[in-house]
Amino acid sequence: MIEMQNVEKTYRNGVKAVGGIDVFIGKGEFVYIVGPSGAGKSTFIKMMYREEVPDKGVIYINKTNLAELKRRHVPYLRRNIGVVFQDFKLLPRLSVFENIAFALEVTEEKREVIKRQVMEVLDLVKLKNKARFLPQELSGGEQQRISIARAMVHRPAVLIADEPTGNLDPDTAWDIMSVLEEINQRGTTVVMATHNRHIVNTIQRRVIAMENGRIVRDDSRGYYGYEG
Amino acid sequence: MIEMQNVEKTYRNGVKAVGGIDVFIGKGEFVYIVGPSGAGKSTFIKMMYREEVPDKGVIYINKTNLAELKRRHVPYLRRNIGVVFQDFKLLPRLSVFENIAFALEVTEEKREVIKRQVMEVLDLVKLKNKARFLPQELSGGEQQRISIARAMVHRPAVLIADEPTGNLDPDTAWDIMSVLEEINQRGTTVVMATHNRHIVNTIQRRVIAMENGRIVRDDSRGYYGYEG
Amino acid sequence: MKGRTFTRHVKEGFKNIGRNGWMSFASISAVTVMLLVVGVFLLLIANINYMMTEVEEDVEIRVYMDLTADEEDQVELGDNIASVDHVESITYLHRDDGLDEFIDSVGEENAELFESLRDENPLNDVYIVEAEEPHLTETVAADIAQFSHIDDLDYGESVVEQLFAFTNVMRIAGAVLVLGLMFTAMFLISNTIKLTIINRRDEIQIMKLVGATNGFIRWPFFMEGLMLGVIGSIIPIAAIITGYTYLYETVREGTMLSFINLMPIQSIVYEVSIVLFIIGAIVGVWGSLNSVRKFLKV
Amino acid sequence: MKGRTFTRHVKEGFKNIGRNGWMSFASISAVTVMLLVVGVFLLLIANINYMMTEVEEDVEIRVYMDLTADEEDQVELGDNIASVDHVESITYLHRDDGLDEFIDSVGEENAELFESLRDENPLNDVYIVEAEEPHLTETVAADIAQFSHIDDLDYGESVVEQLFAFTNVMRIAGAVLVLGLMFTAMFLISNTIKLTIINRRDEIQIMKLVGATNGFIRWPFFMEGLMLGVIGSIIPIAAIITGYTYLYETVREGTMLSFINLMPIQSIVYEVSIVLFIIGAIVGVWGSLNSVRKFLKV
Ligand SMILES: Nc1ncnc2c1ncn2[C@@H]1O[C@H](COP(=O)(O)OP(=O)(O)OP(=O)(O)O)[C@@H](O)[C@H]1O
Ligand SMILES: Nc1ncnc2c1ncn2[C@@H]1O[C@H](COP(=O)(O)OP(=O)(O)OP(=O)(O)O)[C@@H](O)[C@H]1O
Ligand SMILES: [Mg+2]
Ligand SMILES: [Mg+2]
Repeated sequence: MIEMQNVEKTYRNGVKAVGGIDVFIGKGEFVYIVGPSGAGKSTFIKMMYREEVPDKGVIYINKTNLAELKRRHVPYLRRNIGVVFQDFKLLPRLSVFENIAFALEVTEEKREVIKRQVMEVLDLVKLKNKARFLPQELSGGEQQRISIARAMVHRPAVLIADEPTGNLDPDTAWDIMSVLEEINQRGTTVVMATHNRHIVNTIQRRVIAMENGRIVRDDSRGYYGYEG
Repeated sequence: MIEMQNVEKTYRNGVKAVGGIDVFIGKGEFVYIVGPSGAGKSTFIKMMYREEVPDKGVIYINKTNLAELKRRHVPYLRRNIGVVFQDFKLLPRLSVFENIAFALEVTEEKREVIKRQVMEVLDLVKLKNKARFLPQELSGGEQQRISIARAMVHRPAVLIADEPTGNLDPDTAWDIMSVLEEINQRGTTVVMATHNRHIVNTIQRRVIAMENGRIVRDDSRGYYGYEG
Repeated sequence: MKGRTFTRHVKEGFKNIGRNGWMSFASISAVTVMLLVVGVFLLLIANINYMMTEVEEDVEIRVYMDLTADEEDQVELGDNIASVDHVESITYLHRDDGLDEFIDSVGEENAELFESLRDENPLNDVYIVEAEEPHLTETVAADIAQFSHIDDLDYGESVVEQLFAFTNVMRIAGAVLVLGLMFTAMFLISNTIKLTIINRRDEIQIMKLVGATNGFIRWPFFMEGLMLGVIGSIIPIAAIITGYTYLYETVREGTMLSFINLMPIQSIVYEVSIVLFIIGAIVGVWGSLNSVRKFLKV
Repeated sequence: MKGRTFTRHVKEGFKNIGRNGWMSFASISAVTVMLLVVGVFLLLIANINYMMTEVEEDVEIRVYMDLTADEEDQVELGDNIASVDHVESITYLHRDDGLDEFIDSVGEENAELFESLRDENPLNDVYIVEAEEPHLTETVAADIAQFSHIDDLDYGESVVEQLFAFTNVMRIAGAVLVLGLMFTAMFLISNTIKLTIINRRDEIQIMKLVGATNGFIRWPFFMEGLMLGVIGSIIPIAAIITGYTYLYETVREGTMLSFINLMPIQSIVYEVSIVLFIIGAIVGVWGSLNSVRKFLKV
């Protein structure tokens, strides 16, 4: 499903965010990425949907070599991947409904289908009653839930989430986790960067621990912690 | 220090974010604000430094009635309050150093003083080596630490932090907490909205629990949780 | 592209104009103001050109016949002249009519003075020849000069040359001015539209991250640009039509300004309107696509 | 405000211009382009005005004396005319010189014809009178008409009137045009600057949240606007100075364009430059403050 071989990424200012990563994530897996702030988790994730391009190494998503992917095919790659961004990235001018519908419109889906699927995910994140609000009229946690809803609405084969529970209270966080678990059970691969020790230790899944741009641990039924 | 009497806030779209709050926070206190997403924590906090103005009730900061505060005196109120914003609010065009120095420049402080104090807080949040970077060249956690550094740099009488550990790994979060504790010990009042159950339960301080815009619990040595 | 997608793009374009409020207003007003300026100048230049042409058309060749030439000779000469290439018209002017014309032209003051000349008219009979095109006057005159029975031939060499020099300068200056103004307008407008779009780079970035193709991103902006440009051209077009119509009527009825001879309305106003409409549309589309492209890389 | 704070504002203003890259370029180029247009038009209008004045100055009164008036009468009349208010100059033109002038004016073709008139010159002796100001011509003429020994008096009534009507129309049209262009320029420029600042509303918002006073926020923008305007006026000023100097020299040396009489360089170019500089500065400052104000509320 997702394979990286000796991947390196140095930003233009000289910071080596990721330095030599080899990893394989199979179809239907549920993977936590943990590690201290600045370890390279977000960079690792961004390379999967090609927001960042590695300097070195190869990445395969669904057997597609991203290095060989033509630029005009990138959108189709991204439609197969749902991404929850660390900073939400909601469009300020669009309502909550439109923000989510947007991810479906790009695939030229039918109006009724869009409407049905959007309301479905809004229900899932418990924000059906705020469908007509603008993002800036929402609390931080609510914005995060919208971001999660958008990532899931087109039922992607892979769901990548960067810190999806960072702004959520424990109860809402658990709700979101149960949603992620459920869509994982339906066959979606889930990759999730997180700092939430409690969640990682309770819902025990594969844990990839990063430090200084390298993978320092990879446990198939791990716990939070990266110092050993 | 901070006093609210029967404060209410309804946003223009009709959402009643805060509905009738009475609270007194004394000088030198350390207060957690907890509650589910959308409970009104950020709104409560925003009214303290007058980003939002209540529809009803009175707020006193340092014996100043905010309702009677002339518009041109608002900047001076804000200089007495350090704020860590939930969405960081860093200036994208300025370097990390400049972003922090900024909060001192507005007070027309001397160049050398500014430089010394900025380097001091950068050291505190362990980002001295990234002083020349731009915010977008930092990881989410690093941006959060810059935001904290800026809030502390002018040594305010009150430090208000909205979810300051949301994007931080547990270790960094503990580092930040020890910084907050220290400046609290030096006499600064600290008000902090958080979802981090672990921190609240470990560093036991006063906990104000909100739900649906109201204070549902106020324990002087509380624990996380708001359903009781 | 599916039909509903196209409809979506059109709708989105319109919605964006509404959503961007002040930004849209800035773009539209930039288009409006500049098209107004361009329109006024197009009209001005076109009218100057028109008047110049009228003046040029007055250029004529005067063929003074020998005093000795009899009627037969004169007719023969007339036929000869008529056979020359590019001759538009020939008019015969008898010496007596010539004298009338001359006495008229010297003004009342001196008229009496020359009345005495009537008895012994010293003038020649004249053929007045016009060339098809003003600039052919010189060659036609050269051809005619070869015929016999001609005493003298006059086509105001220096006047014609000066006139041509002057009208050419005016035309080139006018064209340069209008072109310059048009580019200025396009530049400023597309600048404004660019700024409004730079304001939305996050939007484009996010669109790309959720898997929108470049075409899908571009279309609503394309529509929006088109609309901004077209809306911006409405006021200038209306102003040009009503303003010029009013001016034209005023000038035609006014006695004092009778020496001004404006182009008739139909021939110019609609052409200028179409030009403005097209400039508006092009500038809008070009300005928005141009700036969208900037953010489509990555 | 403390000295170092002022220094900071100036520095910040400059830094922002650099940081905003494309935005600054857009503002500066808007200023440049529009000031160029305004400058060219100011020069054009000033020159038209100038030439008009020269033409007006040529207006003269011709006093035709009685054929019967002897030398004494003529001298007396001359003295009388000289005593009239607002008379600038008197020139005596003998009938023979008058005939020479006339024969010259009818052109070579017809010249021979009138040579015969020399023997019995039918013309009058003439005083050519100029009024101090062209528009006083009419009253001066009326005063002179009362003296005796005058056969006739001519000051081209209709020509003078038409000329005044025309120059007045030109002047008003020119002023309206330049004013219109200037406002257009100001509007577009401040639009552009506004857009660049709207782009930075977050910045202003954050400044306020960390406790910056409105004045503190405004100053760097003020400086930035001033710089944008001033930088934007450099190219137009340089272009106006070199361009007009070149044009002036060309026209003066050129033989063909000798009928064009441009205003001398010193008197106009520097005035226009100063006007452009001031417009640039005002527009820059105004445009930026105007938009900053929008975000200072709350
Ligand atoms: N600018 C705004 N305009 C309109 N409604 C708003 C605005 N900001 C917040 N709200 C609404 O007010 C309510 C309280 O929001 P607030 O941001 O105070 O919640 P919070 O407790 O901080 O939540 P979180 O933990 O998710 O940050 C929410 O329902 C939200 O949708
Ligand atoms: N766009 C960028 N340009 C330059 N450097 C960057 C950029 N983004 C990240 N970095 C740097 O790369 C390193 C890794 O960043 P990354 O965002 O991957 O960390 P992270 O593990 O996601 O941290 P966090 O938990 O704080 O989000 C950091 O040192 C950061 O400063
Ligand atoms: Mg990250
Ligand atoms: Mg909040």
